[in-house]
Amino acid sequence: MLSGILVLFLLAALVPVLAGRLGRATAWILAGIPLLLGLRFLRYAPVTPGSIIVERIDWVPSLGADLTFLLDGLSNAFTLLILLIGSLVILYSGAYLSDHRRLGPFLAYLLLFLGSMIGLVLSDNWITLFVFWELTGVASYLLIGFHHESEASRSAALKSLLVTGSGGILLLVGILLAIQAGQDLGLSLEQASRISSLGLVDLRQDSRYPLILVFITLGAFVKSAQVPFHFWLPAAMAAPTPVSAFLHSATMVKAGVYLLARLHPHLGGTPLWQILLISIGGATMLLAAAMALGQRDLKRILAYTTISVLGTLVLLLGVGTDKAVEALVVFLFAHALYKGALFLVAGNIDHGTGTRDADRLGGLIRLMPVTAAAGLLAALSKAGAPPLFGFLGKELLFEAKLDRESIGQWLILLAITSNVLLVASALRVGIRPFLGRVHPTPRPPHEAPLPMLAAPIVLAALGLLVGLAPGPFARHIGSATATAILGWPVDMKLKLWHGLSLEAMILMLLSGLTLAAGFAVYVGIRRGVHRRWPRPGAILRWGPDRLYERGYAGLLRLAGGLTAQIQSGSFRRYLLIVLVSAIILVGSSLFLADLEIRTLDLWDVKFHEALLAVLVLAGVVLTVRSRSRLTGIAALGVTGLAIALIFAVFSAPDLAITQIMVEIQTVILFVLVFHHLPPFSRRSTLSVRLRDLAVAGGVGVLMAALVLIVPAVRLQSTLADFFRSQSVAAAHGRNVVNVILVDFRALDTLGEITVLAMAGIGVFALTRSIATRSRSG
Amino acid sequence: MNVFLLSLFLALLWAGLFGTADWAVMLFGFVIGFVLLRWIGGPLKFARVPLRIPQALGLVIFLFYELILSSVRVARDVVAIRPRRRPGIVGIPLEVESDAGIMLLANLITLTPGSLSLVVSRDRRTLYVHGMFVEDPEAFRSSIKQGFERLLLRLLGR
Amino acid sequence: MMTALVILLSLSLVPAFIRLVLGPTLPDRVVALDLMSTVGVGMTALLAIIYGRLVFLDIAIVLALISFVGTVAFAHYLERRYRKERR
Amino acid sequence: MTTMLVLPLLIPLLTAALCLVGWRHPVFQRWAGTAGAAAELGAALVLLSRASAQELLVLQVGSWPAPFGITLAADLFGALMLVLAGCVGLGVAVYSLADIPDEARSRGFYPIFHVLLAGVSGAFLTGDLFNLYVWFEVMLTASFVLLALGGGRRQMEGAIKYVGLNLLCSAMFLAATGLIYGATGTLNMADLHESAARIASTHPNLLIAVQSLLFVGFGIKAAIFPLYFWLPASYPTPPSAIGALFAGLLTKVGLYALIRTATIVFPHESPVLGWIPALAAWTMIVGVLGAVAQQTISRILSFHIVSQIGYMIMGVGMMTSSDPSIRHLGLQAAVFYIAHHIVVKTNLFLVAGTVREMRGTDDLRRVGGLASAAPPIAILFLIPALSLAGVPPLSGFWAKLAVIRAGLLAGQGWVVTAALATSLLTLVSMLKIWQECFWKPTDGPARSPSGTVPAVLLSRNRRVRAISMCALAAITLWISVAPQPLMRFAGRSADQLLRPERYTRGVLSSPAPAVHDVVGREPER
Amino acid sequence: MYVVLALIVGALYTAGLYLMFRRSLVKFLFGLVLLGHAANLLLFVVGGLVRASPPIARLGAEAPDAGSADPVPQALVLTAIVIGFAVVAFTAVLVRQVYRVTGTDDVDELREDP
Amino acid sequence: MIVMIAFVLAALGVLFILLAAVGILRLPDLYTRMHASSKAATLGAILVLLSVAVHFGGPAVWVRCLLIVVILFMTAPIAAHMIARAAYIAQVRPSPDTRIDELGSETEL
Repeated sequence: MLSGILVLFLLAALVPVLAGRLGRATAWILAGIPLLLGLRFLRYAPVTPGSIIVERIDWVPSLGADLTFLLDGLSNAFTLLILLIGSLVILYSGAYLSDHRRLGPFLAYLLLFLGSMIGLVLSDNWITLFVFWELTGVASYLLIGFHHESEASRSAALKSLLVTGSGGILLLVGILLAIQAGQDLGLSLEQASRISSLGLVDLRQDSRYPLILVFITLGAFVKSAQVPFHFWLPAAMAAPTPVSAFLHSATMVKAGVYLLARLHPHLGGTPLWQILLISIGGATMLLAAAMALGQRDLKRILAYTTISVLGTLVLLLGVGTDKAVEALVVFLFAHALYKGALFLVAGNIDHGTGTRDADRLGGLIRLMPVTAAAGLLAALSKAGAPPLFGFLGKELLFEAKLDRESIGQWLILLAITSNVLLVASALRVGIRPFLGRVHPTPRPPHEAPLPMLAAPIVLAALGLLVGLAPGPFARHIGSATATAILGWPVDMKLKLWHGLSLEAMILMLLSGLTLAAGFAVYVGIRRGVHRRWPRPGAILRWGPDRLYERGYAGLLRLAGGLTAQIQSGSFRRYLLIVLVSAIILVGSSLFLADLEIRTLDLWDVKFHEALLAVLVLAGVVLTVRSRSRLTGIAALGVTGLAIALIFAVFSAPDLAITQIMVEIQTVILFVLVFHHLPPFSRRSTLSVRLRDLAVAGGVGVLMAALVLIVPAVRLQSTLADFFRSQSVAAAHGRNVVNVILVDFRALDTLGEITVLAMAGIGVFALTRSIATRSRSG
Repeated sequence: MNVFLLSLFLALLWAGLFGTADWAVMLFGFVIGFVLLRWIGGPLKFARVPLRIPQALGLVIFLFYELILSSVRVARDVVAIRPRRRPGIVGIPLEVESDAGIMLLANLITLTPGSLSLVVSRDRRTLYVHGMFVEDPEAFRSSIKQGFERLLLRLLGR
Repeated sequence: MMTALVILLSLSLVPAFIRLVLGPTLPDRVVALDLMSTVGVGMTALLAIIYGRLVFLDIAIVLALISFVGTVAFAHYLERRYRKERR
Repeated sequence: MTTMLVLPLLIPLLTAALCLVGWRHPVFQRWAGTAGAAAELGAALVLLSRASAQELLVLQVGSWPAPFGITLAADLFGALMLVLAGCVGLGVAVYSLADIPDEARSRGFYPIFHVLLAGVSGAFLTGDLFNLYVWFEVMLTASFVLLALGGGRRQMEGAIKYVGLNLLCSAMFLAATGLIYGATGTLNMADLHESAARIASTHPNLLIAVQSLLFVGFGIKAAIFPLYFWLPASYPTPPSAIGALFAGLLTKVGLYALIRTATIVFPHESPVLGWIPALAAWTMIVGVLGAVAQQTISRILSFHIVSQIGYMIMGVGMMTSSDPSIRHLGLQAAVFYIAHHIVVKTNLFLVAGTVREMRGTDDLRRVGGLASAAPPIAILFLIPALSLAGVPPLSGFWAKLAVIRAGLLAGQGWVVTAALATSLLTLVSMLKIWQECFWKPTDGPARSPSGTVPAVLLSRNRRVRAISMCALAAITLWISVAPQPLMRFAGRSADQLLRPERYTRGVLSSPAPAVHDVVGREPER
Repeated sequence: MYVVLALIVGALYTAGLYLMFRRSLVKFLFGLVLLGHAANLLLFVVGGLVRASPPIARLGAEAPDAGSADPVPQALVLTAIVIGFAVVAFTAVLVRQVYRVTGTDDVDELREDP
Repeated sequence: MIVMIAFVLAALGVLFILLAAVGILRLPDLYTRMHASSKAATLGAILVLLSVAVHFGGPAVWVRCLLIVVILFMTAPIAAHMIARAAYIAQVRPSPDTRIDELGSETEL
């Protein structure tokens, strides 16, 4: 399994190169590869309910990440869908973008996406799952932003990545909490990181369960575009059409549903789970279906209906009964097939006519007959008309909702309403452009090339096929999938005709009613009724989207404002903040420190020493208060000289000498340099100066305090004695300080010389650049 | 001031910096100084002056004497309640012509009682001197000319 | 006894410093600084006697040599500045 | 032989000397400089392998016994840092063949560059607190000069702030060193371990205060929250090769010193470390908000250094936890993070430099269209950029995962929240660069600043640049795909850091004449 | 004297930092110098003060006098002084260059690009 | 005896320096002050150094002391001269009680 994913990634890396060589054949060849992979997976395929195939490779054991792949009914179902639709989409894109300069990269992104998606549904490791989860986000970002010359494309891509990325972060927190909880319950890190080993412990009893569940479901909701996080999906329609077909029919958005389904046996079934999923799923189902009506762009209509279906799936997971899960499985497949087909049909229409405006299209059946056939089939499946796959789905849906007794009536009402709306949308997308009068279009309508016809037709035809003969599907795929989701064996049976029981009659009636009502709504829309309706969608469509835009703009403003405040460019402000924090940090610990004055002899001061101290102080004050540069330099010189004399008085002749030499050189240097600088002028106000003085004084006080505390602490040093005894004997030098510098701590001196040399080079370089500058200008 | 004298001075400096008066060290310093000066001395263009030791000694002794005298006078004036000072600036026509000579003279004058050389005029003919006790400019002028310049001329021979 | 001399000597730093503060002209300050370094030479020399250690003479040497350089730098700068201003 | 511990110091210093000798021969300097950097990396790699085998290499310089002379010691962490410095050094050296203008090169770019490397290596190797200060200064001075080399107005404005705040940093460091010597009478870090413990029992407050002082000093250097201002002010200004060098190395030296002292010198229970998680959170947030607000690539990247430092010290901050496994994980995460970040950030600066070279500016409002114009550059940008943002499975993801896991385990909910928000915002600003600079179409034709340079030369230049960028990207990819070796190494380093006894015993008992160098070789655990 | 010098150290820090706060680059430079003095003196003072007994062996002696000053702080300060001088020297030239390039010595006029 | 001589020399030296310091404070203008500093102070320093030489005795000390003396001897007047010249050029005017100023009219220097 790993090898399959790696092959896809490798191909993704190679495609941009290959595309140039292979030309038009690229897409054909590439489309074959997922198909081959699919065949390979099909070998495992009749996964008998409950059987699981695992492959395991170490990756980052320190963090609990390993490449554990698990193939059970659920992942098998997804894998097959992904590979099938992926293969068709690649084929389709080869033609759709045949003239495009960046076809190679496009296919590469597509393969990257395909690989990540496969990885996502196969991973049994939390971390690895998350890795693939985010990779799908990145790949979709690149795909959505493919037409990056347009501003809309770019911002749509950004929006989708940011929104799903935030969701990913929530998911990550949930995952880490789950791993942590697993470890606390006695699992090893490796075990705790396995999703399947959630079966070993019952997280539902853990106190962190609500937290984990909320984070994980939120992550899934965002990915699966549940209200109120749905807004990124319609925006993502900026992507090239095949991308939409792929991402929004079978893959990207279904990842959230996949994750919830995967966790259902381990985390599901609790009241919290039900409340969360049913409420959010139900709301999404209804609202998105309603919003779809307000759209004119074919792709946007499809996008909203996709959201609605995703809501339905989440809702079904929330209900969580056998029937509901069966309905989920069927609906999942049916939707993938018809939605994929419809997107591709929309692409064909766009390609053939130059517009996707539902209200400006009509009568295309004569001009684009094959497309029309696919479109009609898919739309009918979507509308839930017998004998198509979608019909089976709808039947089961109604049935499942009846199961849930307490809120069954409400749910069914909800389901019917949204289905009515979906039917209307289906008619608008799949029927409207083909029937009726021919409208003028930007381009004279013409049929698409073969690959672009093959893909939707295959998908639509599959829908018909399964609808007519659902048995094999139920046996080979459906049951295993449902089993994996439920955690206990289910034997799924699908029939087109349920016989004449009361329940079956009711279902039939409901289906018929839905279709009829849907048609009525469609007619109403054609007449423009909806324009007079209050638009519930308006609030929701704008709500979170606005929030995002506002939030994004607000973030930029906040960042700008804050940064302008903090990183103001004023060196003095920086200094102030640094010093104040130093005072706080150091002072807070010193506050309670034991200052033992009694260890200090206050009166051990000789007159000349005191005088030198006063001289230092006087020099300092004069330096601070000097009005002219040269006075300042002179005062600085006095300070340095006095310090040198202090060194001399306290037994450090070498220091005194060095200090004097350095001091004088500093003076000379300053004198030379300041020749080129303007004189002082008083610039700060009194209050500023007082503030600065207070802060500087704070540091001064702290330093003095630290110095005063040290003698009380001093430990016996062995260093001094060692140096004193060794310097003559071992190093042959009478001046211990010198011996330390050149022998014991020669490395310091090496560094010191290096610093001097650096400064020398720096001075040289700067003065030279001054010279060249003044020469040139 | 010639190479030899300078080398001697450098040797002193050398010994001082070495912190010993070890004769070997001194000699080594002298040799190094001498060689170096010979080597780089060309460009420095030392006045080729014959060494006149007695005159030089005389100058040094005179200088010490003058230094003490002037110091005492200045010191006395500092603490005096009624100072006797009569500051003034006087121009002195120069007879020495070489750079070294002028420099030496100017420096020496600075060390003499109550006089401090300020500037040399552009034509290098006049040295302006600040005096602390200038009762009479002419007397002041001649005292300098008779004192230092004469000694200097004797030492340097113009 | 010598210590008394050191104290006396260090006292002379006071007027020098006052002159440094008062100025009024830069050369005044330089002269004051120069005097202070001379005082420093004297002090270190006395310290050598008091401590009985010759190393302090080295300080005196350095101080004597170096302060001269500093003074010359000041003078040089001053002269250049005014010559430039005149131009 | 442990004598080779001096190699990472000697090689750059000798190279610098060589380059100085060849001052007037740019071609010679170029070759010598690059070869020196390669040798440095080679030496570091050898050291790493030896350190990895022997746990700890110790050299008593001048063969004076341990607390008296200066000790050079390479433990796992130090050796790893050396190798990273070598990587950055070589990468930048190669890149600068194309990037540094001849003018600056003739003003001593190569000698200073190598001295900087020497300073950094010295800081990583030394086992002596004051010697650490000296190497800090070497590094700082070299960086001052590099920053100011041939600078225009912006560079000068940045340089003053850089110099001012960094000198404050060294003044604090120096003061703290003095206070420590005054209190303990020793400077050797291994020796200090014990002395500090004794002081901690009698005068804990003084120790804490001194550690705070040191923390502030290193914090300035490492660009931690209220102390980081010099960084965004100065890093964007020099040529990008220099910026890359700084971005990769300098802050990490501060961080290294912080970790080194916090683990070896001071006891783990110190309350100073208790501030770190909160500071880490602020560092991340403020840094990333700063980045979001910027409009030029180099400024965005500079602010991101700050925010990323937050993650690293967040790992360090876990050392306050009472649970040893959390302490270990935190430090492991920090080490891993540092390694990942050095490579990635250096590479990003190099890419920014290439953009600047191609378009004449790196102002996002004025560049664009690079995705079509230069797809390889786009890929070279995307790898480190997404890694920086922590997009899985790139190296940054593993780093962040480790840090966040440690934070969650330690129950630092707020810090984790900040870290997660920061990673999202990092993504925002990386994508901002991507969208504006690479995706956005340009209005006019691409403008090359060096219009007079023949196209052939320009393309050769790009190839030279590409070499180092590709190499660094390859390292990133390698860490991404196979993070476990580095992660395990980081774990071993953390283990070593958290048990300073082994280090101190190794340093103090290492015989003065470096006869044999196997120290602390013990069975793992 | 220890107490006095400790206070002097505090004063030097205060003055140095205060000067670094000023708007003139020249004062900033003065501040750096004073800051260097402060750190050096701190190092020296904290290492312990001993009068009249430098750590230098008398001629012919095997070791310096017993109780002579601790040589280590002196060595450290010596290194620090030289390093400090190098840095200050460079900064001085840098300040001059800044003034040449920007035409101002007012720190507040040194901005960053937005 | 030696100690006595040394002390007397040192005391004299200190006295001269002290007087120079007072002079530098009391005297009315730069030029007169310079008389004090360049002469009295130098002499004072020389005396102190001689005292050191006498106190310690021995050639090493004498050499060093003489060295310093020579340095002072050479540098003091040069320094004084340079400052004086600079001051004059910088138009530091002598105090009003300077009676004679033969240079005063000359501006071209």
